[in-house]
Amino acid sequence: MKKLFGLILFMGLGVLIILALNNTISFPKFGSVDLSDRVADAYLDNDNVSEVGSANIVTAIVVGYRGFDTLGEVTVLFISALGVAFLFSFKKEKRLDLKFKPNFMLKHGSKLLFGIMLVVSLYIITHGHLTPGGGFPGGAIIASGVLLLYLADDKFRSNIKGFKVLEGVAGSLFVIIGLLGLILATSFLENFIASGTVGQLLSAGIIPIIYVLIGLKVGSEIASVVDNFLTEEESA
Amino acid sequence: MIQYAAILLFVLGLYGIFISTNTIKMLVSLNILEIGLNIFIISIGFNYQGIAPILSSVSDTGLIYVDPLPQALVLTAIVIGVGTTALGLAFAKSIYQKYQSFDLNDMEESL
Amino acid sequence: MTIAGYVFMIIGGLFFLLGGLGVLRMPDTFNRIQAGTKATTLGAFSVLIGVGLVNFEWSWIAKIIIIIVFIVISNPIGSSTIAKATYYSKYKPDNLVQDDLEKRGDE
Amino acid sequence: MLWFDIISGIVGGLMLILAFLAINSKKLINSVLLLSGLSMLAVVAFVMLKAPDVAITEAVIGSGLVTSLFVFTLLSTRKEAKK
Repeated sequence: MKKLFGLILFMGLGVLIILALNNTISFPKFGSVDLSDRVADAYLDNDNVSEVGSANIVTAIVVGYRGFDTLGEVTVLFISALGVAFLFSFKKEKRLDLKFKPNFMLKHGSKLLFGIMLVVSLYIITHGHLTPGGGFPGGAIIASGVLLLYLADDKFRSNIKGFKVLEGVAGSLFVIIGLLGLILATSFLENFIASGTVGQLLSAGIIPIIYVLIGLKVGSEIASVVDNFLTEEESA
Repeated sequence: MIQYAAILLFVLGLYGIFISTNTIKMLVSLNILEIGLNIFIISIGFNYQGIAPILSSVSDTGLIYVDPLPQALVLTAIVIGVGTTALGLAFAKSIYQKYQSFDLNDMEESL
Repeated sequence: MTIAGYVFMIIGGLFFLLGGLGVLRMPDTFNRIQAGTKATTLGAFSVLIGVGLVNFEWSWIAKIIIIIVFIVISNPIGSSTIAKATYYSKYKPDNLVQDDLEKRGDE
Repeated sequence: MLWFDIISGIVGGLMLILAFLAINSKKLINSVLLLSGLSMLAVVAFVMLKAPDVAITEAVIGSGLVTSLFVFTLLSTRKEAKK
């Protein structure tokens, strides 16, 4: 009874939100957005695109125009991974026993699959400025490959210290490239390499370099979170 | 149509957070809320005639694109969502190790 | 070339439909795995070959070959793992005639 | 335009049904798996709204990583209850 009353109350709230959003001037009707009075019009301008050099406008915004935001976002992810590692730190730890004996086919087929996933993720990361994708999904695919290895082998432990080092190196290189922009050009994270023609692999200045670093950082962070979730305290 | 569904999904997630006493259920509801919010933010920049904001070799001036700015914001928001969910699950697990239950009512009794 | 590609896509869609019907109609887990994996393999291959015929370029064909190799490796591994997990969770269908794995032991 | 509205209505309705079931299901593992299905439908919605970048990210993270984290938590606590 209480649940039904709550459901009706919250549905009423949703209807009120819909009614409030429907009749305002500042909120456009769904499906008929005019970009000419928005800030995205400047991003889609032809001169700006040839200046930035990235064919994927979303990548241009994430890394190029709002690179400082992305630095903060990666820091948030780093802090949450740190919190997870803090909560799961035991004196003596061991791998979580899944009570599953992998057979020959699973053990060796999953290694083959891991290779293919690594190649696909590298493709997605390095083509982030040309096709959909980029550092965030590519790093997540690397982490799912590591997760596959964990699930396929009940004794597998990845080199967690190596992940920590990789994450730190990628994060510091991100900041160092930003500082180079401050020295060689005028402001933090500014593009100081000449952006070639739009649509080629070696174009868009520092955008591919930063996206590769973001991919490595996100992948190693999520992989270390997965490793933390698969450890438990040794009860012996 | 999908905009209304996104708003209702958001409200349903809020309802789940308020009504459930289980920590895992609350995290599931938080994820539902997040999905609804992401779809709503993306639907702000949608245009029926628009195409995805990626320049291809054939495309030239005169094409209408959808707004790329909400997509860039949501792209980072999804990755942050993994971090918050992982942190919440870690808290839930440590709560379980203390009280042997995910339910909030059981914790009250043992206090 | 384009018409052949669309024919392949329609065949793939039919395979997916039959696979869904098989998952709905089959009586127990093992039969359902069998119906689902066959339909996924053939349907996905047909759709991918259709896409490759419609866009006949080398960059597309290379990606399609990588996807096909991925499906060839991942589908048997996944289905065999699901079957084995179902077996170890002490689930046995009613009309099972012979249980070979029980005699052979854990492998 | 009409077809877009019809298909998006179907996807949105299915998402609402799945969300309601996920909140109200009795077993926790069912709730987690329904959340995984919900995020697969969200991928369809993102593709329909012309956001391929977001769709790829949601497909990898929402249906793979988050679900596995939930399942690992449930697995590790289930065994402690058995002891």
